[in-house]
Parts: sequence; structure tokens; C-alpha cells
Amino acid sequence: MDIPNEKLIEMYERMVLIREFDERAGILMEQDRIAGAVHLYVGEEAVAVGVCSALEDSDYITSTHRGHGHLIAKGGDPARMYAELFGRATGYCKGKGGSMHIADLDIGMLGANGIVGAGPPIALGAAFASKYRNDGKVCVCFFGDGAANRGSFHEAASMAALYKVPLVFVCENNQYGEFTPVADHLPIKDVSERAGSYNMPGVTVDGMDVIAVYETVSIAAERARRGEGPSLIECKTYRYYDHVGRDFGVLKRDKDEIASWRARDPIPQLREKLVGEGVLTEAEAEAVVERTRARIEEAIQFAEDSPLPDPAALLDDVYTETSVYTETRA
Amino acid sequence: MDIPNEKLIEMYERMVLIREFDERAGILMEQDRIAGAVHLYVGEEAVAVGVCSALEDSDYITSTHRGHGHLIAKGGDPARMYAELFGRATGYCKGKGGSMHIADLDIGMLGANGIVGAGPPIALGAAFASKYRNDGKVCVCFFGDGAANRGSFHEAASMAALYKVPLVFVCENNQYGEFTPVADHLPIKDVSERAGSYNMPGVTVDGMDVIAVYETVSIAAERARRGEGPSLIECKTYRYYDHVGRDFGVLKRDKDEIASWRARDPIPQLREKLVGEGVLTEAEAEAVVERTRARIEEAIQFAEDSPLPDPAALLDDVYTETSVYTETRA
Amino acid sequence: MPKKSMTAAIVTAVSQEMERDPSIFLAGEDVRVGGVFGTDAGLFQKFGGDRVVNTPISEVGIVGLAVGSAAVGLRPIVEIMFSDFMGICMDEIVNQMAKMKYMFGGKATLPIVIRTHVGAGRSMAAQHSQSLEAWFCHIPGVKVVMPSTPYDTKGLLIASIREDNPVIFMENKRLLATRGEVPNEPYEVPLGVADVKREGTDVTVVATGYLVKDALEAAEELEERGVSVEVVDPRTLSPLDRDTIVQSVQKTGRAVVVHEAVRNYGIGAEIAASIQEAAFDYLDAPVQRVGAPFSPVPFSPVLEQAWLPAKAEIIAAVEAIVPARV
Amino acid sequence: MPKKSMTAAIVTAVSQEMERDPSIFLAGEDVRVGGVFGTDAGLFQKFGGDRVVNTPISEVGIVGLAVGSAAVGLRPIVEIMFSDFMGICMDEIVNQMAKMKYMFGGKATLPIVIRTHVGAGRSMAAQHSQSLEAWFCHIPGVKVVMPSTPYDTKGLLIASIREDNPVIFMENKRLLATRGEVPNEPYEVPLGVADVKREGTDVTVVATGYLVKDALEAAEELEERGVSVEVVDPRTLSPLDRDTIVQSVQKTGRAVVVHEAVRNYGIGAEIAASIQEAAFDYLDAPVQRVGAPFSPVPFSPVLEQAWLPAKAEIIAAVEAIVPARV
Ligand SMILES: Cc1ncc(C[n+]2csc(CCOP(=O)(O)OP(=O)(O)O)c2C)c(N)n1
Ligand SMILES: Cc1ncc(C[n+]2csc(CCOP(=O)(O)OP(=O)(O)O)c2C)c(N)n1
Ligand SMILES: [Mg+2]
Ligand SMILES: [Mg+2]
Repeated sequence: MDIPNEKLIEMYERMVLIREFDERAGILMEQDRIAGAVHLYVGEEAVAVGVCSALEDSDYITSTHRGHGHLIAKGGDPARMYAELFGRATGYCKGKGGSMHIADLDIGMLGANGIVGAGPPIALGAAFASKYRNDGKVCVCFFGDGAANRGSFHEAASMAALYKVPLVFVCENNQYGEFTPVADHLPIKDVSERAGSYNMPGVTVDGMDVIAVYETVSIAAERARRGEGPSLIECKTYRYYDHVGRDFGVLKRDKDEIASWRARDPIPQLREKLVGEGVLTEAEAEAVVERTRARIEEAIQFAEDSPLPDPAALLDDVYTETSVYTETRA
Repeated sequence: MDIPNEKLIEMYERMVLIREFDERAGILMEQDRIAGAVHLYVGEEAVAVGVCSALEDSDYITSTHRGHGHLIAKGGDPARMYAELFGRATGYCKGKGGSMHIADLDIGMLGANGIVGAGPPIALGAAFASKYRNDGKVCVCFFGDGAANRGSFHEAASMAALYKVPLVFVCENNQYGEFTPVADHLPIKDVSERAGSYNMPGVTVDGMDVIAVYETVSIAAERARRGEGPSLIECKTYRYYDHVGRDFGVLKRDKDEIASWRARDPIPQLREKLVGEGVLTEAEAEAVVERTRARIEEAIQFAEDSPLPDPAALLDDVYTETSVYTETRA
Repeated sequence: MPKKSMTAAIVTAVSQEMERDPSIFLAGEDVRVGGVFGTDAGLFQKFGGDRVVNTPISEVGIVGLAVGSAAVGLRPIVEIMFSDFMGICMDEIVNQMAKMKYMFGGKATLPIVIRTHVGAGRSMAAQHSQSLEAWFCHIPGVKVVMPSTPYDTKGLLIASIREDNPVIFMENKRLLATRGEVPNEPYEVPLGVADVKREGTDVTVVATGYLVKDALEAAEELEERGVSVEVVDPRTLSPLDRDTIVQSVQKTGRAVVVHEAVRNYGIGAEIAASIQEAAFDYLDAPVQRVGAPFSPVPFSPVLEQAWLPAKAEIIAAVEAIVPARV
Repeated sequence: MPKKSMTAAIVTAVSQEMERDPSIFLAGEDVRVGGVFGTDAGLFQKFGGDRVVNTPISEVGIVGLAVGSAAVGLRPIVEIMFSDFMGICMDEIVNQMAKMKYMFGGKATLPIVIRTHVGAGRSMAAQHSQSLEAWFCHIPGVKVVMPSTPYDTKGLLIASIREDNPVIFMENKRLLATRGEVPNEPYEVPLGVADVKREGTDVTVVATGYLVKDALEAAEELEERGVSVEVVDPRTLSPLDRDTIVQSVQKTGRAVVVHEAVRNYGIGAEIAASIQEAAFDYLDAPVQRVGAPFSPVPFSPVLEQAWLPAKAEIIAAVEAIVPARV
């Protein structure tokens, strides 16, 4: 596939943005400036960016508890994201959702989710709507290796295949579900083997290679748009840090395991490629990092300066008040 | 496989017993002598009998809403069954369960179930117990083609494979889930294709051929007992009657479709085979039918003569009263 | 006005709304054949398979279909055949559908109706007979509707479909064949407004679903004994129209709360607690509650009849707090 | 007596019971590393992977594991990490586990404990903070336990494990670190028996879980204002020890019912309704209820603190019905 240079650079920048965003989020959590649980995407950037670069802006994605990377890759605003993580009124969810429920429906990001495996049925619904309206949109459902064992995945995958809705299931196999390695929770080697249950194409790609992810998802998305139904793409990747935050010391992982994955870090990989192919100079690549860091600082500052929500707003947003006898009615 | 004549005759007798039991149950329902919903097993006898003949008495089965055949095949008593269907105090469940909850834990029949797909997780638990106690028992989980789309099947199958518990999943693909044909609810041709998702053997057999079912399940049960884990066996079979009762006219099925399955009726098939091979004479085969009919009459009479439950017993059996400070405690 | 069954009222409401708005679709198990209770009769023929979506047995998938498609702008009506099956998709209902708007800071709008069939009395045993409305009433973000007449059914269902919040719509199986006057044209019965089904002065009976019928019959019988009963049907259980209920009790000074669900921790507890909070000084006697005993629903008709709360229990509860008149 | 955290009380109870009876096993997500709250610490090391079973993320499978293995004679303890996830396996809990005995005419015995973590206050937002005890209390066939002290926790958990009926055991996250006296030897705190946590004469506060702590603090403060508060902790929510609660109210003449769960249709409704039924003539004022407002649990700590019912709300509720003394 021929990817325009501009797009390649944008992919690089997005990956760097995710990396910087979440490295800082981990630190901010340790500093108690972010409350609750933050699941870091560090190490998995090639998946979100490879996937979302293969989508149109108007396409949909459903995300997971580990959702920062997805939202940034889909075009999310780091300032409003940090504001949400900081529990501020200016956050994506006015501080009501936090990291686990961050969402931006305006750019087709249908929400992080605190329930493992909740994404597939929602993605089924969004993709169904595209078929219903024949609007040419595709939905990507991100889910983890752990989520592949939830019944919700099974029901959604089977229905999606039955109705041939435009849906691409992207499994982020980062080798662990919380503190349990895949070998101890999955009776098969590759999650993509589950595609056969639904008569859909299943493929495993290197989730550290953003180009490979991009190309594979592009094919699946095209297929979906043609009305040929869903696909299952498994991206083998790695969670650099602990399940929550950077390192709370719960999980003793093999040092070599971590090192071998880090050696294939998707960001330097792409950077070398782009510099090697003359798409970017070293200096330009470095400028991207600098620019991103500045942007992150600004975003954190925005969050920090933002007001906390007014407790009086506690009961807002539970129901749509306008729904009783409004203009939406006949 | 060499099946002793005695066993073959018993298989024949059990199949006849199921057929006669449920043909009568359908009529009794139309006569309003049985209340509620009765799901008839007529046409599918070779599955229950083939499966249960491959099991030891001490093995377990979990059943479905269409459970009469399973209970009879496992050695259930038609008199107590009719008594339950008639809502009598002498029934298997003292009249509290009815057709959809008929059970006999003493012979390892862990219950019919009103919830489609509820069996697999329970079967997982029973098989887990066998592994835990290393008692050599196997559990068979009957489930329908429709139930194959429930998330509960997925979760149980995946866990069973992960733990390698002695479990055999037997899908009774009777071509319909209620009024929906398999082609309209399943994105694959054979339910056995789903075995690959769990790294277990999957095979489709002719569910109208009791010997084929018996042999296939025997192999899977042996494998399970050896500690090699679960298997998935799909039996292609056919529901002769409507979803509930004999014919309420909801579903318009193709006459030819019904006729072509009936032409392969499992009972005459076996009878011809046994008579042809000299295992039974025609007269002996006919005597089995006569004997069975007499037994059914007696069973119905028993049910009819049995007392209704005392309304004072309404609140019994919700909790085990003896559990609070009893001998079960240390 | 034409007389229609509750079943017909449901079909008509869905049909008229689907005609009005192409973004409405209906999905559920065996809706293609009209549903196992006939509540979808003819809709597949009329609107086709794209809008009347026959589903596999996948309750999680069905509610997911509703949530995801509503989040991007459709207006799904989905059917969970028996409310007993709601346990399967409780996560989708409670953690996704009910909370999405709030978690997203108000951004999502989910105009979903989940229609389901509730209640015992048809010898369907423990897993096909429950009344689990209390679960949903306890969950912020959904509304819960339980009609008792064909007229209310059509109006409440149309209002639910036009509502921009998720609604759980509970149709009682024993009521489906009940006939009553139902206007042909579309109309709304507003959510959150109780209805005084019968006026009276001695005692207020707050009843829901099938028990409204029982309560009205009990009222007739009590009338003969000189007791004047007011019957209030909340119709919407969440939000609950406490005002109408409390006003009635302020007038009568006595209340009996009645439902088919198990009495313990049932919706009657909330209604009784609310009455004594708001009308304590008006009460001449403790608020009584009538509900099913604390057991699963038994199969055997003789046991099931003993299980079902009915007219006799309502009369006994009234007589326990109303001084004898005759 | 040694002081222990509630977490340690849980670990000890499970450990001592597993030592006693080899038919007991523990299963759940990440129990191998001691559970995400540390409530299973060291058990895997002690009992090995056959008895401390690390599971995939399959809540339906986990409860199925419990139901099936219990039906054939084992005594499972399973952990659902957050009670918010119970929606996923409600069918297994409500339609299978709770009803199997009854549906089978008494034949099945299911000695299952489902341990789960409840409550807000840790900025975990809407899907990791709920208190859904009301759902289970409404279901015949299960018992529901919610301890408030380390002592009660160990005793109630041991009693639950020895119980031959299914028990939902709810551990409040904010209480896990609380320390208190816990005997080393195994002991039972019987299910179905409430505990008077503080004696008083002016008003009865019935509180559960973390709110017992808040209630005791409120009682201290009210004491200074001349109001004598009796605090009753039901400990077991189903079956509910109505006798102890009612006796207390008959003495004090006033009651406030308090819980962390959403107030609407919460367990406080049942308790309030029961109090006015049994102690109507003793009541000098309506039974008050304190519970969370009708919204999902918000993430932002400032909102979450506003959401959480606490000492101030209890004091306000008491003062609304107790005449000022000082
Ligand atoms: C239904 C459910 N069960 C358990 C949890 C607790 N939990 C949160 S994340 C997680 C692991 C998820 O693993 P995976 O799907 O592989 O995603 P990853 O964290 O690796 O990105 C678990 C068990 C949950 N949030 N939801
Ligand atoms: C969870 C659930 N959903 C729906 C139903 C209603 N229902 C009862 S039987 C049935 C069809 C089951 O089909 P299948 O599994 O193929 O079994 P069969 O009836 O063909 O033996 C349905 C949908 C149910 N009982 N449980
Ligand atoms: Mg993972
Ligand atoms: Mg079938």
C-alpha cells in the first residue's frame, strides 16, 4: 500500500502524542493529581494509530478501559482529556466519567468502558446503524485478549457476522489480562483463531508495526464497506507497564520479556523507517517530539487551570430533560 | 465399535420410551391435562440415547428446556416425570419445577433449564468437580443450535478447554431455534466449527443414527476421562413438532423438509438394523413397543392418581433449613 | 371508541410510530413471526426485515444492538421475550444503557425502549414468571413503565418511544388479552403520571400491572361491605408520581400497596416508605403491603395460585386497617 | 485480642475454612496474585492452583463453575471482583443459583459464597462503585450479607461458608483497611441476626456497610447535642432481622435508615416500610431515609463526595425528627 508522506508523519506524531500523554498520565497518577484508576497504553501505540489511520473521521470506534490511545488516535484533544482525568468541568465528560469513560461522540469515539467486553455489543449496534442508514461508515471495536473470553464478544461477533454489518474487531493482545498471561486464560494461541466461529476472516498481525496494522485494517474496512461483513484482526502487542499505572509491583514479569518487546518499540521503529526513507529528517522527527511535549505541557496546564465541577451539577445529565414533550415529538 | 446386543436392545427400548412419552405429553398438553409449556423431543431420540448410552450411570448431564428425552435416556422414571408435568406432589420436583425444570440429581441429571444456554456454565462446574475430586466422571452438556449463540456457551467452552475438565458438549442441531431456522441465526454451517475457538475437537454426526452418536460420544468421553479435555459434538437432527407442543401453527415449515427427515426416523432405522442383524425378531421389537406403551399408560395413571401439592408446602425448599448450625458444620 | 386487546394496543403503537419515524426499528427473538405473545404481529410483513430484525438468542447482543445504534442516532425498540431473561443482559442495561449519558457528561442520547413480558399465572414456572421491576427502578438513567389497561398501554408505549431516555416497558402476560377502549389515532399517556383508576374515601390502594385489576375487583367487593376504596395506578414506576399517591392518602388516611412481585424488597417498599414520609400525620394506620411470598414461582397451578397475590389478599390487607363498617 | 484489617479478616476466614474442609475451593479473576484488593493474599501459595483457581474474565463462567460444582457436592467460594459486574452473571445467580433448590423440589443443595466488592469513594466512577444489594435481597433463595467491622466480617464469612444456602457476601472497598479486634480462632457470627452497635434512647439509626461508621460518628456528634442515638447494623440484609430493628424503634420511637446505595428503591425502603408496619403506634415521626441521590456515581472526587451519603446527611435526618435538646 502506498501511504502518503503526510499521513506517515501524522501517524508518527499521533504515536508520539499517545506515548507522551500516557507517560505523563502515569506520573500524574503517582503524584495523586489524577484520582482513580488509569490504564496506560504505553507500548501499544501502533495499534490505535494503525487502526484509526485506516478510518475516515466519520467512522466509529468503541474503546476499552485502556482508552487514551484510542481517543488520541481518533483525533481527541489531549487538553480536554487531561481535564477529564483531573476531574474538571472542562473535561470530555465534565469530570463525570474519568479515564474509564472518556468519550467523544462528535468524532465517533463511542467511549472507553469500565466493563471488559462491553465494547463488542455496542460496536455491533453502531455498525448496524451504518448498515441501516447505508451511510458507508465502518465501526472498529477494540478489545483485549482478556475480553475475548467474555460472552459479550461471542454474541456480538456472531450477530455481526449474521447481519454482515460493517464492523472490524481489533483484538489488542498485549499478552496479559490484568495479572494473568494469555497462556493462562486462553485455550488457543491466537485470538484470531476465533474468527472461524463466525465465518469471518481472521488474521494476526504484528501490533508493534503500525504500517502492518494500517494495511490490514484498511483491507478489512474496505471489505466491511462493501457490505461483506466483519473481520477479526489480532494485533500482538505489549503492555509496557503494570495493569493500572506504571508499576505497583503486583506482577512480577520476566525482565527479558519486557526488554525483548521494548527492543521492538513501535515508535523508534517507525521513526527509523521514516528517516531511513527520507520522509523525515532526524531533526524533523525530533521536532515532532518537542512539539508534542510542549502540547502535553499546555494540555496539563489547561487541565490544572480548569474549574472543578459544581456539586450542584451532580444530578444533571442523568436524564435528557428535553425529551418530555419536545420538538423531537410528532 | 462392538456394542453388546443387550445394550443395543436397551437403546432401542429407551428411544421408544422417549417417543411414546413425548407423543403422549403433546396430547396431554392439548387436553389441558398438562399446564404450561412442554417442548417435545420427538424426532431427536437418537441423540439423547446415543449420548447417554455412552456414559456411566454415575456420569452427569445438563439438559435444556427440551429435556424429557435426556432424563429418560439417563434412566429417569416416566411415572415421576408425568407426575411432575401434571404438577403433582409425587413428581420429580414435587410439582414445583414442571417440564422446564425436571431433574434427578441422584442419576446425575442436573436439570432441564428454562434459560436457553444456561446449561454450559453448570456443566463446566460439574466437570470441574470431577477433575477436582479426580473421580473419573464425565459431564455431557446438551445444548441447542440456538443456544450456541449465547455468550454463556462461549465462556463455559473456553474455561472448560483451559482447565481441561472432563466435559463433552453435545449440540442438538434440530434446525430451528423456536421459529427461526439455523441459517437465519447462525453465520456458519456447522456448530462444530466453533470447536476451533477453544482448541477442542469438533465433529458433526448424523443425529438420526444412534450408533454414530454413541460411538462419537464414547470417544469424546474417553478422551475427557483421560484428562485431555472437552470436545464438541454436533448432532444434526430434527424437531418433528412445533417449538412448544405438537402444532400450534406458528411456524409454516416445508412439507418436504419434514417428510425427508421423517423418512430417516431414528427409531425404525435402529429397529431395521437390529432385526436385520438378528439382534431382535420383529415380534420382539414389537413387544418392546407394546411393553413401553403399557408402561406409559401406567405412568400416566400414576400421575393422575397422585395428590396435588399441599399449598402449605409453598415456602418449603426455598432454603435448606438445616444449614444453620447443623452437623455439616465443624 | 373501538375495543382492543392490550396485545393489539402494543402492535398499533409500534406500528404507528414506525410509520412516523424511519429511524425507529424493532429487534428481538422471533419478532418475524409476530413474537411468541403476538405483540409484534404483522410488523415484519408491514415493515420488512430491515426494520423488524429477527435476532439470534443473544440477549446481550440484542441490548448492545440497541445501545450502539441509539448512540449514533437510531431509535431502537427491542424485545426481551421474558423479563426473566433480563439477568443475561443486565450489564448492558445497567452499566451501559442507563449510565452512558451521565458518564459522557450528558453527550449521549439513548432513545431506547426495551419491551418485555412479566408476570406469573401461566404455569411457566420459576424462570418465566418473574416481576423484576424493582431492579430497574433502583437504577438512575432508565425509566420504568408498567401499564394495566389497553388504553394506557398504547399511550404509554407511544410516549416511551418518543422519549429520549431509555425506557423499560413491562407488559404483563395475563393482561395481554384484556380488552378495552383504545383510540385509533396515536396519542401519548405521559410518563411519570399516576392515574386514579377509581375514586374512594376510606383507603388508597396503590396497585400496579395485573394487580390493578385485582384491586378494582377488591374495591367492588369492599364497596358492598361499606368500604370506599380509591385505586391509584402509578403506571410509571420510575420516575414515581409520589404526589398523586400522597394526595390520595392524605384524603383517605390509609394505604395498601399492591404488586405481583415478591413482597420483600419489592417496589411496594419504596411506595410505602414514601407514603409514610410524606403523609405521616394523615395516616390512621400503618401502610400495608401485598406482594408475593418469598419463594420462586412454582409450576404446579395449585401452588402458583397460592403464590399469586390477588383479590383476597388485597381485601384482607384493607380490612386489617379499615374499621368494619357493616 | 489482635487487631486486624477487614482484608486480613477475609483472608483468615477463607484460609481457616479451606484448611478445615477440602471440598472448599476459591475461584476468581486474579486470585492467584491475591486479588486486586488483596483479599486473597497468600491463598494461592498456601493451597495451590487446584484449590485457588485463577479464572479468565468470564463472570458467567465463574458463577457457572460455582453452581455446577456445588450441585455435585463441592463448596465453592467465588469472587466477582466488583459488584458492578454482577449484571453480567445475574442470570446464573438469580435463575440458576437462587432457584435450583426450589425448582428441583428441594433436592439440590448449593453451599456457594459469592464474595464481591461494593461501594464508591475511590474515584472509580460509575461502573466500579455501585451498591446493588437491593437486587439480591429481592430474590428468594439467596442470602445477602454486608459486614461493617473486621470482627463481623470474619464471623459472618465463616458462617456464610458453612451455610448450605447460597450467600452473596458484600465487602465494602472503603472499609477494607479498617482495623479492629479479630480473634485468631475460627468463629461464626450467625446470619440473620442484627447487631446493636451503639445503644441510645432517642432515635434508632439503622445503617449498613460503610455507613455504620458514619452513623457511629454522627451519633457521637449528636450525643454532644444531647441526642441519644441507637445504631443498629442488620449485618445480614436477607433474611432481615426485623425483630431487633423493630424492638429498637419501639424503644426510641424514631428511626432513620441509612445506606450508601441510591435511595430510590433501595434497601432502606424495605426497612422503613417494615418499621412502620410493625411499630406504627410507637413512631413519633416518619421513618427517615438516607441514601445516595438518583444518579450514577460520578468520577470527579468533588462530585463523588457530594454523591456519597455521609455523616452530615445522617445528622440532618435525625435532626429533622428529633426535637432539639440543647
Ligand atoms: C467484566 C469485567 N470483569 C473484570 C474487570 C476487571 N478488569 C479490568 S481490566 C481487566 C483486564 C482486561 O484484560 P484485557 O481485555 O486483555 O485488556 P488489557 O487490560 O490487557 O488492555 C480486568 C479483569 C472488568 N473491568 N470488567
Ligand atoms: C435466554 C433465553 N432466551 C430466549 C428463550 C426463549 N426460548 C425458549 S426455547 C428457545 C429456542 C431454543 O433453540 P435451541 O437452542 O435450538 O433449542 P431447541 O428448542 O431447538 O431444542 C427460545 C428462544 C429462553 N428460554 N431463554
Ligand atoms: Mg490484555
Ligand atoms: Mg434448535
